[in-house]
Amino acid sequence: MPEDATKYLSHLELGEPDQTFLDSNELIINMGPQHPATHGVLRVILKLDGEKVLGTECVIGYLHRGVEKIAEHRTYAMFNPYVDRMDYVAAVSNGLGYCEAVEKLQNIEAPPRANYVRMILTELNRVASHQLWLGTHALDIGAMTPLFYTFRDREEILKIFEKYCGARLTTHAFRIGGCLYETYEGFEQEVLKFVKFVRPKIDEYEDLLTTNRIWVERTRGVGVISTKDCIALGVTGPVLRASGVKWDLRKAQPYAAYAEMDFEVPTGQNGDTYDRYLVRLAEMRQSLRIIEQAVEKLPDGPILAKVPKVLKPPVGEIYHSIEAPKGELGYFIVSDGSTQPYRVRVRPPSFVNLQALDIMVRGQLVADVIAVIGTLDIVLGEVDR
Amino acid sequence: MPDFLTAYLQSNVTPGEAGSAFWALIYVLIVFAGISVAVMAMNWLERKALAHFQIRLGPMRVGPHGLLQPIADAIKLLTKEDIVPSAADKFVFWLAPLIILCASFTTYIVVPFGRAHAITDLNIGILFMLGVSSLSVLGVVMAGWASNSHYPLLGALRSSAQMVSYEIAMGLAVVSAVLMTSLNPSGTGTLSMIGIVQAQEAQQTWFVFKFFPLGFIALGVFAIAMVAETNRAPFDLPEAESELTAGFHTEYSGLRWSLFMLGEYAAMIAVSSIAVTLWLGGWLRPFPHWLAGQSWDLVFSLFPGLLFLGLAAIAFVGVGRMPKHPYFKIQTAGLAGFGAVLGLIGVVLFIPPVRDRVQDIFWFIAKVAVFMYLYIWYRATFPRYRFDQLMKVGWKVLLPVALGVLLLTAVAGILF
Amino acid sequence: MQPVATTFFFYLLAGLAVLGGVLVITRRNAVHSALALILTLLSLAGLYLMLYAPFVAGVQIILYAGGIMVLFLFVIMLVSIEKSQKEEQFNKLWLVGLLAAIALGGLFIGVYVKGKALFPEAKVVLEEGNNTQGIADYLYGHYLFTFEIASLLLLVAIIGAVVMAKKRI
Amino acid sequence: MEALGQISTLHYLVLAAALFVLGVIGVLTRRNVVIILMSIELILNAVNLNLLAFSRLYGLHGQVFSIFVITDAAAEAAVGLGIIIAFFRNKETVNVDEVDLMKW
Amino acid sequence: MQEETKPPVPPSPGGTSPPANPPVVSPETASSQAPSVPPHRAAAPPKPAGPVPEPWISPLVAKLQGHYGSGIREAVSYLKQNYLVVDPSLLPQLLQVLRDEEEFDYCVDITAVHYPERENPLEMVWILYSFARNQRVRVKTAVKDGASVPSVTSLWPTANWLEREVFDMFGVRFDGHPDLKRILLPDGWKGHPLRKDYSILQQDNEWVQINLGIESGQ
Repeated sequence: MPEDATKYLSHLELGEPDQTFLDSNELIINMGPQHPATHGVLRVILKLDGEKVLGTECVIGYLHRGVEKIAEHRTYAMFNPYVDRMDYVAAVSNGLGYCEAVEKLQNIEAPPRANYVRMILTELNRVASHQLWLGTHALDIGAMTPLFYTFRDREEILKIFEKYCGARLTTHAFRIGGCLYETYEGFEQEVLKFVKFVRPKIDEYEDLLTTNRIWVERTRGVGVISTKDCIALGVTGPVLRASGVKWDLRKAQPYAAYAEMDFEVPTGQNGDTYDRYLVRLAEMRQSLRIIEQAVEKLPDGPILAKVPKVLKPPVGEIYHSIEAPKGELGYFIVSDGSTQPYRVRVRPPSFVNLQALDIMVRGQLVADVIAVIGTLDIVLGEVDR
Repeated sequence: MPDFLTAYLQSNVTPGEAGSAFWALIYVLIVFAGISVAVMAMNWLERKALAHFQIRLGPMRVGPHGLLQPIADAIKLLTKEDIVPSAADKFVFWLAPLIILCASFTTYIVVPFGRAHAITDLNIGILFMLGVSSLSVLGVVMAGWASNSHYPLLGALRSSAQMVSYEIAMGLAVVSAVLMTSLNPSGTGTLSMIGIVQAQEAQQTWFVFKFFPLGFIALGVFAIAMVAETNRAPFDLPEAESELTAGFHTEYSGLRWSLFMLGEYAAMIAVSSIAVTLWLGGWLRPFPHWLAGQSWDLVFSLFPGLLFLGLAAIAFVGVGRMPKHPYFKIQTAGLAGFGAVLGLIGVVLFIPPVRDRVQDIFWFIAKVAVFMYLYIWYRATFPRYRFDQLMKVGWKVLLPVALGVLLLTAVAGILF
Repeated sequence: MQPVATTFFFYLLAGLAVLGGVLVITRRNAVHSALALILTLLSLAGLYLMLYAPFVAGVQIILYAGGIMVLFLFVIMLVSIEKSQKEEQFNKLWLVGLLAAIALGGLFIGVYVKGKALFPEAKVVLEEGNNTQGIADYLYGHYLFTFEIASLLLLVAIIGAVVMAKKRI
Repeated sequence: MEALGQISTLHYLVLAAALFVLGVIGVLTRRNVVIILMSIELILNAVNLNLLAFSRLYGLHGQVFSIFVITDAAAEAAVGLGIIIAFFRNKETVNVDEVDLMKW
Repeated sequence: MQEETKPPVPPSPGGTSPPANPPVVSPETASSQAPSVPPHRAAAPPKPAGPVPEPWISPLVAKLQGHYGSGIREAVSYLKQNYLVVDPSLLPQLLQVLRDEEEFDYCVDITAVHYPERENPLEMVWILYSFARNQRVRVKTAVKDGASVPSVTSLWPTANWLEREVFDMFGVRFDGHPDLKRILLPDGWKGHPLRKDYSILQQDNEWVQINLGIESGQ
């Protein structure tokens, strides 16, 4: 590996920029942080040969809020809402990972009903996250219409969230030890109704894009990343699965009640943008399957375990990770036995996946950079924390 | 004066041919005003249609169903601060939108809205149209260069490369249609726009159906190339907002920007007019030979009036469905007034002399409107091509296809 | 169609053409020069129309104004003009060049005026309506060989331009 | 306007001569290669104007020839601009006075 | 590191901290709490006996211990999660062995924890995962302040940004890193915010004043 390790190095030797565009071997173009296609405040420095990308360097940190530092000054419960602000389009997943990590550390077990409710909400959120991804990704590639379709359907999910916990985006739906709120009247029916509603809608997105020649041309063979590169770069989530690795933490190391669910892990073969698109669409369908099963099996019982008023986990450390919509979202929590975590480290999937941008766009064209940033499905709130 | 009018009404040639400078001037004014209004209407329609494609409502606030939105936009754009970047080349920056505007409006000199409804009939009409519309490339390049900024410059380079490459396929497709005009006993074709339509009349078929599928393929090539030529989706890379912000007019704002928009939409209508003239029989009504005869003529000549009455009916249905709250009183009255005006126009269009005079224009505009709708439809459906793919489509697909069609048309013309 | 106000339009277009020509050779900024050249070309196209040559006028607009000049503008944008603007614009022999050129112009005009008698009295009737067909007849009949040579020339030019503009020669 | 009289062939020829001379001045005195090329275009256009003016007297041959001239101008512009790009790439200038090497 | 005999487990609040203390601790006290070295007996007493760290016994550990001897300080399993505490001198080789021979081919995360009171205050943590075994392992080592750690970018390219973040937040230098510079904070920033001696309210005022033109960011 060391001999080809250099191919992963993304720092650019920035030469004197050529003003004339003529011998454009070293044309340096700055994209972002204020750019409509960088999904927030990502800044990418592109080194171009004409329109061909020779290398990129990401400049991140514009949204850095020091979440990990804040965690050291909040109690375990007080820190819970902060994690919602990292990946704000999949806030429920963030909360799930954090709550489960602290529960493990504290040696509490969430009651089964809580696990099922958690699962339902998390999968709903996965669908919402993928829908938002699809809309913005298609918009980046120039298809305007899917954005409105996906946002229409995502709205229904947000309505369920709002009804459940009062918030739409940064939900803070879960508490350490379970969920704070019992489900509202008609929750199950509403969720099932949503599943029935959204299934044909996913076909609708497919109608617009999957066989659309321009979409296929824009995405097939673009931003290819091999399985080997994926693993070397620690890329997880749909990106890894589209490269052919059938690895999903929900299957590999089941948490919540995923072990009792029957679902498949969709994979792709080529590791290109088109496969990632198909994988995410298939994941949305699988999520709907999980939701249906979970609603069906939703057990009765308490929804919140007996949790001490003051959480003081024993001295020790834990690494717990879940399959967030973007990939492996891990929490490494060190407890010193006090009420506040000694150290909370978040292993953000977007941050790690973003590293793969360079290798995915080398040799491709500028327009592909935008497609690849879109297909990586990054959320800058999580990249910068 | 009445003599003047009646003389005009009885003439059956364009004012340019008649050598009547006065009527030519009137026509110029009418056409330019009409195009400006059409651009505004197109703007409104595009926003509404696109919105409905995308399950939105579109403009709803200014006037009933946003009918006055283009006017509000125009006022906004006119009163906006006119920003010129300090490092820009002021003169060129000022000139570029004017060139694009002039290039797209000048083409209308030869567009035949009817046998007598064109400003003039140049015998190099189609050549003139292609030539003048290709001048807008200059405006694009100048705008990009004068802004003295990277994104506009890259956008301008892309855009001009695109326009120049698609012009070739477009020209070849046009030539194959022009070739069809020579299929008459005398063996000479014509480049005149009116002559082309008359050739279709004489050959009793629209060129789109001539030597099927050759004419159809040629129209297809032209229809694709014209979308690229006008920088519209899915070929709108110069304006790919996710890549180059707004392309060559990134630095423009206010009035100048609106001139670009005006020019773009006018060019869209102009190239659609070329397509309609060359392949879809221009001002000829549908089925001129299949459904021939006095009575069918009468039926088809009723269409314009019926259309306007239909629109008026829709407006009145809208009035009926308006909320009854006093807040909407003005809106309701406005919509009713609009409906009344539409109905009045419809009634006027039933008067026989007007009816006969106007139906050419009506059919022409109806056909152009189909292409306009296609533009909107493309925009709602397609993602954007990448630059190399766009060049590939232009050079490796459209150009060989156009050449092949041209060859086959020539062969077919000799054989049949 | 009889041209109207020929005199007025001739002087207008001729003035614009000469103005454009003067600007071409005096502007410091090459883009402005190119724009001035476009002005000249368009006014010449107008003059061609007045000379009953509508087809040539159309070709002038499409090829010259829409094609060649776009190529020029492209190249001017590619080569950095900031540097060349600061340099001295005229070479050291500008006075000699100017004198030589003016002498040449005087010669021309002298020849034209003297040789006016050689111009035929009667003008050929050029029918505007048949202009394109007439040109086509000559082009594909009388001048067919020349036409083929021209296409060969264009092919050579394409190859030459590609070879020249390639990165490594 | 009347004083200037009817426009005759001579008028066109004088105009063509003027444009020709302007072009020659440009070629002889400017240092920027691009502008020299443009001056050549100016000369070619003067020739075209001459051809068309005479074609009014002698028939369509002049017009046909002017088309050939335009073809030639296109070829010349393509090759010339190609040379300019190659030149600029190597010398970083468009100044014709600096083309003083037989080889680079 | 040589005379350190006690396992470098996470610190406990020490015997002084009564368990029923009010939970809200001001930031200052939290960061200045003395994490003394007593081992893990301090797990909250009133709780039912929670899981305790147990020795991690597995062929892997046996093999590594056989190979590196006392370089493997400890192999612990806590909450069903395994970690190795190793001597910093073993580092690149051990990780390479784990990757190449034991199939821990996915480097999940690299991070650090700062214990200012310890002799070797910066504890580095590598979290590895094996797709083949479906198993995670943490490799930990403690280094001195200002010491540098071998970079693993040549083993796992993903370490590039992760190490830059650790450098940014803790000031740990990585030998052999191709482009070690700040990643989340701006380049000219002074201080490493996730160290315990960096107050939560602290910021690089000078940088803020120069670059943002405001008096203070708070």
